[in-house]
Amino acid sequence: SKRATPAAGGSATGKTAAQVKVALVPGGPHPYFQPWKGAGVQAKTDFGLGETTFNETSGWDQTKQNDVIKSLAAQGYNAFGIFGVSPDNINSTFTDLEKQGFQVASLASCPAGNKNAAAFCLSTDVESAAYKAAKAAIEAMGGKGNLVHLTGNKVDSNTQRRIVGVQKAVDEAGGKVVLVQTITDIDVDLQSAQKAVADLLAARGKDVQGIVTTAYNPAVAAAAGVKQAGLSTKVVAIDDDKTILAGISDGSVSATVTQNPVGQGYVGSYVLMKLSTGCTMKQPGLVVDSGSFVVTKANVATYDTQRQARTTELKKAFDTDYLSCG
Amino acid sequence: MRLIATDLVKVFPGVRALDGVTIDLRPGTVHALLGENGAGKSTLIKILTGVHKPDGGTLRLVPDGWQAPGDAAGGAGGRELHFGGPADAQLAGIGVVHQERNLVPAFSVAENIALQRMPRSRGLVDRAAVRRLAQGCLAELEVELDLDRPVAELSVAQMQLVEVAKALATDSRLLLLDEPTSALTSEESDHLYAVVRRLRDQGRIVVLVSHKLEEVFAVADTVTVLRDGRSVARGLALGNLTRSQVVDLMVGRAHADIELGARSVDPRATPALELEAVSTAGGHRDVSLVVRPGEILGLYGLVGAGRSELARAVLGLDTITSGRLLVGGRPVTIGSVGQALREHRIGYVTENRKEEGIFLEQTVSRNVTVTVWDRLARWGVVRDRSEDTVLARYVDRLGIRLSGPRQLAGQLSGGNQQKLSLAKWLAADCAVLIIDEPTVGIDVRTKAAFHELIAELAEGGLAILLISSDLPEVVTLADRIAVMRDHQLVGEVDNDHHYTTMSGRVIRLVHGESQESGAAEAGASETGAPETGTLETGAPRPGVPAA
Amino acid sequence: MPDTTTSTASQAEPEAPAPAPVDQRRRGLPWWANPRVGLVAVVVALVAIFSGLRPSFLDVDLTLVPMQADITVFVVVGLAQLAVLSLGHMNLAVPRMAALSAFAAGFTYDKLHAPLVVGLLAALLVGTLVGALAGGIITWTGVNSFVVTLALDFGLLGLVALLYSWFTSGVAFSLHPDGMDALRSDTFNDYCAGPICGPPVPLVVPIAVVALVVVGVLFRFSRLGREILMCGSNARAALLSGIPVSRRVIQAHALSGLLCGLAGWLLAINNGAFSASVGENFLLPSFLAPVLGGTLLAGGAVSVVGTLLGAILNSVIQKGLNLLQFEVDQLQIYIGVVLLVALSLDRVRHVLADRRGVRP
Amino acid sequence: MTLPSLVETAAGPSGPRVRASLRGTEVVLAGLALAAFVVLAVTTGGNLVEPATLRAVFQFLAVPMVIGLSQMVVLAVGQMNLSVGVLTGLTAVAAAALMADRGWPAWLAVLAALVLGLVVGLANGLLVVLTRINGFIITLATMTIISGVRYGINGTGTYQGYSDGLVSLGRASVLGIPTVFLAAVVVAVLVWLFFARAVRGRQLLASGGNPLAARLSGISNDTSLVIAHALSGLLAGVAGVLVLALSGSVNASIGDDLLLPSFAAPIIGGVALAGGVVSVLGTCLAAFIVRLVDVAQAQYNINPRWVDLVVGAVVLGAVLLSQKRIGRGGT
Ligand SMILES: Nc1ncnc2c1ncn2[C@@H]1O[C@H](COP(=O)(O)OP(=O)(O)OP(=O)(O)O)[C@@H](O)[C@H]1O
Ligand SMILES: Nc1ncnc2c1ncn2[C@@H]1O[C@H](COP(=O)(O)OP(=O)(O)OP(=O)(O)O)[C@@H](O)[C@H]1O
Ligand SMILES: [Mg+2]
Ligand SMILES: [Mg+2]
Repeated sequence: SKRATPAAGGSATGKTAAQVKVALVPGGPHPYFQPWKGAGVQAKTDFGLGETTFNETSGWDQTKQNDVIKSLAAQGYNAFGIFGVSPDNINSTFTDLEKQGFQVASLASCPAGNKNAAAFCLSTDVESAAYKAAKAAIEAMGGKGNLVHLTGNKVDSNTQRRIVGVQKAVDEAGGKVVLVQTITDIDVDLQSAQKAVADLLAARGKDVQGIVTTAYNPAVAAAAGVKQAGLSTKVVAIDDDKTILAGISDGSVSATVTQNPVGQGYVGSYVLMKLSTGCTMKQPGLVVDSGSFVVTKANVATYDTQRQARTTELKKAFDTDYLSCG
Repeated sequence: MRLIATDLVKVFPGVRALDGVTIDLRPGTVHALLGENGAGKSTLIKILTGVHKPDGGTLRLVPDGWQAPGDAAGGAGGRELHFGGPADAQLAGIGVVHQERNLVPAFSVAENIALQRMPRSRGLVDRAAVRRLAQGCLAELEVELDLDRPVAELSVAQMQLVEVAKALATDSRLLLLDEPTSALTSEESDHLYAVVRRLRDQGRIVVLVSHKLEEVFAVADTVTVLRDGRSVARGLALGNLTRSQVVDLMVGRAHADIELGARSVDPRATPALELEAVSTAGGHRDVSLVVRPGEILGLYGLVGAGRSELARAVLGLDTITSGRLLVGGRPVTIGSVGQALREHRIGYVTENRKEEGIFLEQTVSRNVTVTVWDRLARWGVVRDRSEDTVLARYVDRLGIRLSGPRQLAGQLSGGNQQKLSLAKWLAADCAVLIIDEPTVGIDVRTKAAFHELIAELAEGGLAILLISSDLPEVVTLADRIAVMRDHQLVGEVDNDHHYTTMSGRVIRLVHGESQESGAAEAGASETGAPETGTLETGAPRPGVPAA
Repeated sequence: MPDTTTSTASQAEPEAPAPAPVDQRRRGLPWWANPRVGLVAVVVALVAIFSGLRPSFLDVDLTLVPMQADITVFVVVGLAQLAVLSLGHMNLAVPRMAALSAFAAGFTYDKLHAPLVVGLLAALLVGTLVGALAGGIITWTGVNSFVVTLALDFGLLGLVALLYSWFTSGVAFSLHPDGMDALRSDTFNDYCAGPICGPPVPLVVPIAVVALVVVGVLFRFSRLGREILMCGSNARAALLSGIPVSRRVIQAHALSGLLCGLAGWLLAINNGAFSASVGENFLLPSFLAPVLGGTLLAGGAVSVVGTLLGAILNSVIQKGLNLLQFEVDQLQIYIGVVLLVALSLDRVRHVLADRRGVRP
Repeated sequence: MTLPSLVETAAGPSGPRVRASLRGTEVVLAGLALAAFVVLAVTTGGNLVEPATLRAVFQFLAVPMVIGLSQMVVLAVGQMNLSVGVLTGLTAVAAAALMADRGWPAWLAVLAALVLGLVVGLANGLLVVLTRINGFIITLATMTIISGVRYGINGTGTYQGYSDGLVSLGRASVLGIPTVFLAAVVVAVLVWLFFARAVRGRQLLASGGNPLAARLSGISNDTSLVIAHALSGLLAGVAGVLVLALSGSVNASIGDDLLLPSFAAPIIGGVALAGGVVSVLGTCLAAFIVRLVDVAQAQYNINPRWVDLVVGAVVLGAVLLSQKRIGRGGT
């Protein structure tokens, strides 16, 4: 006969805020996640959480990430905001954690497929972010010409979604824009990205009017590469690391699509607290878009206000629409 | 300079390799160091050259003309030596040829010779000086070799000559030679010994380890004999000793030379192994041989004549391009050693023990039973106990000295390793055994035992093809002697077991019928391997003195 | 304890010679000269230190059970590398052999709706075939195994991505066969006969135990394993002793492939999906476990028990440092340092043993 | 010769014709490189020989070449260095940090990067010698440590604009040849000189080829090991400086993708894993061929899914071809 699994995390609900210890676990070290640190600290003071921590030691290895999460749980953390290294596997991790009585949020990326086993997923819609980026690139190109897409690990379903998003934007251009090449697997290190960009520009620099990048290292490399080659190719980058923002300011980057990591960390922690203290999701597994924003030279100084507004809005939406606290 | 070692002790796990050895080496002598396999000769040499640190005893160097004025250091006077490594020994003026070959395979001949004292200018190798040095040493040995050739491409004999040249290059006052002639022909050995005598006459000390007592008696002045790690005779004048006295010292008991009578072989018996006009990709042309059950066919020739390669062709390791191979009267094609062993019961004891014969890092028992695992296995599983039974049989029969079945083969002395390499084929229970240079580096008693064993195997009905460059050995053992030269058979003689007559006939065959026929030499080198011809420069002498 | 450990260790597999020319398998050495004892000591010491610093290190559900599941995978990964280290070869394609095998399993589940065990067999079969292919290329061409498996890894990387793009909508199979989730998350403790429940051991653990025993027996007792070791020890001598060296090389690589298949399947079960990223991070652990356990890169000697201990050591270090919650940079540094110290302790032990015995 | 080619021998290329086989590999690789280059040039309609393309080809050849040599130096003594990639990254990030955060002048930071590489390499070597643990394992551990330090310097951040002078020098060309490539060639020549002519270099090879013989000839194998690792570290430092000068932006990811290429170049180039044999020319040619594969990918717009398959096939093909040629030429 099969014994019921004991709830190691204690009762899932009914804690006080001070008993809630939130761990924010990114997939590995990456500039994108750095705002989570501050967001966690802010959430702790704002909502009176017992503890928040930020642990990026997963090193882009799903096995290690599972290990890290379990270690954090053993340390007494009972609510988790997780960016799954492998979107295909992460639902199993979520299920396991929930079985053991922990609150889980999928942050910054949702599991692959249509099912989300976490309580909710608060992330950029990667496909739509890529779509927006491609749109921005096409606009910068003047609505026609050849476009190249540079991105990361091809055996990651998020990469697949980005490819779909870019393709969609290109399709919508009605044949005036051609996606000449999609280069994957150049996010491992900056040198590979630089090499790929140099080769690309050497091979068809003059025929490429736009480059849309949906991964960090390729974005940095493309901005620098185009600038160095003195080409008029338009580069659209991803995120708002200061290197990229510098590129926007000096014109080497036409636009960047920023996401809302602060909002994910902050609101994510908040909702995890709410769930731990007795609220439930009206619709478990709900996917919420944390917003993506096209930043150009015009709004580079002000986009953050827009983003903060979005964060406030998100929190309110959870309070009023998504959570039921009885 | 005079080197005195007192009460040296060296312990290896499970063995006291040296257990109180004293040796006194005086200038201007050739000092023979004798002993059976595993007696500790190589260990002593390694201590004298800083390779091993002794666990006890002292090494003392007495400079020339030293007047020992009762110095504080100790009785015999002089300076006590503590070698931190081989380099220290070199600095002290000690040069050595180790028993194992120690060359850098990818380096050229010249560079290997000069390795110990690389001539340099401003941190760079002075290549002209390297060549000069190497050339000088080779010239002293009267050997011609391509200085720029990587030693990996040389034959075993050539490598050994490079080793000797390398030891000469250090210009040392004390030269230690650990079986320097094991892969050399008698002519090459003679050249070497001429050099040794010259060095002695210059006032240097030469220590010679050899199992070839004829050579020892011909060249050495004094002798130290080791037995079981102890020096049982120290610096005796060799002139006062007979061969059998020396052997008695080594063996530790009275010893009789073994007389091996001729075997009676039925000439009508179906040949166990027959080669019919075999030509190979390796260059053999029309080689025909017959070995019958119970018969030993000696295959003599100079090193490099192509005998080992012929064996390889029989085993399917080299391609036979034409001709037929018959086993037990039936034509066969052999594709691998495994097939030769399991389907045709042919075994091959390689001449190249270290590289091809044994597994240095494996246990002794695995080394012996590797050929019979298929028979020992039950359900694919081999049990240690059944292995040990097999091993025990051959340990006794061959007198292999080991500390236990789990000892690593690499820890055995050279001679015992050679026995392992034979034991594996005895265990395999073959009908035909090709034995290649079986007694290189083997002491007299073991050699005699080996000979007895080989004869016994033949008497038991085994067909044996004995490849050997040791003429006395061939004459002792073989029923017939085939002679090979430049990958061709140049003749076959029935053995009458009289060394004087047989050696004359065989050596004439080797050198193309008549001694002075330079034309025959030249003609042969057109067809065969010209490189190997360079080894035979100098006046050909029928080498081996009668015992 | 030490005595039983040493004796089982030395019975279970041929021991590895020391890196120095002198071997430690000499007689008359103290029991602690056995490398496995050193490893056990290091593991015990680390466990003591970590559980002293963080009592949660001994938490059954959150630490010990997941650790066992990890060790299960990495022991098999280590064995996969060990299978070719026995020859003195390397298999750099371990990650992608695992990925391809996992694809095969996922394919049978998703497309053929096969039961769990059929997918396992498919994974093993595919792994074996790819491994044999690697071995075949190595023997037929005589090219170094490092190069062949490196190139093969590249090739398979592309192939796996292509296969997933052909047969799935993304890069993973979404369907889970029956029993997969139970196998992943259950322990024997979840199954009770009346009041008695099993130990808190994950259901996957016995699979690794079987692999360990089979590989151990193979290399210790079987003719096949011994002949492979002989080939690793001296290929020329092996050939001249009638061992079919080419066949043994192919068999060792096939075994490596088979174990890669098993490891890939186990990881997919553990992580919950058959995806293209299975095995991505296998390469370093595959070397770490056997080498920490005393298997030489030179071939001719392997240590199966050592591989288990190496995998455990590796896992303990990871887990302990995770619990100590270092930043990512410190974590890396400490892992490296602890590895170095663990290895050097082994060396200290050698030196002491040599003092007791003799100098090399 | 069935025997040596049939199986890998642990002893390495101790069989006959070492010299011939090395030369053979070099010749085959040179032929292959030339052929690949010509085919690429023709099929891209001359695009490959445009100055801009050539510049990109050779600029990004510099680092793989030097990193291949860095690995080759330790292979020469029969060791491996798994830390070459991360060490390259560390030296680049550290030098960038010194310039950007501490305001050091470029020349001093470059010097510091080289010294850092040398010191880390030296530490690797000393650890190998003192612990007697296989270099593969030691450098596996130090690789982990170095990657931690590399990340610790600036976290996930990217350095840019640390030195305009250095970067413009790195991107400049002399007579149409990129300076970074020239630097790599100079390094290659020095390494060649070291192994061909310097006493130390010969001693390293002797230690790698037959440690026992080397020891008996009075060569300290320990010294050889330490020197080889130190030199490998120094070359990784050189690679780090090249990255720094060429790219203009560096972060903690630099070097992550260099480990396998560092092995691929020397091994395809004919260097024996067992030690004792090096081929500077072969290593550089192999790096060039691998580089051409990258270029071909960009030029032909190969479906990324097929690229790895193609790379695998090309690497194997290159090695096979050189082996086959030797097989035929030898017998
Ligand atoms: N490195 C070692 N480790 C362990 N035992 C050793 C080692 N070297 C030698 N021995 C042992 O020491 C003893 C003496 O060996 P040594 O090689 O000195 O004999 P030898 O007189 O040279 O014999 P041979 O004539 O066969 O060469 C042997 O029993 C041998 O097994
Ligand atoms: N440096 C070399 N390069 C090419 N071939 C060589 C070289 N040295 C020897 N050979 C060939 O390889 C063969 C093997 O040489 P080895 O010294 O083993 O003598 P063998 O003829 O095979 O055997 P044996 O000495 O027992 O007759 C020689 O016959 C010669 O033809
Ligand atoms: Mg000896
Ligand atoms: Mg021979």
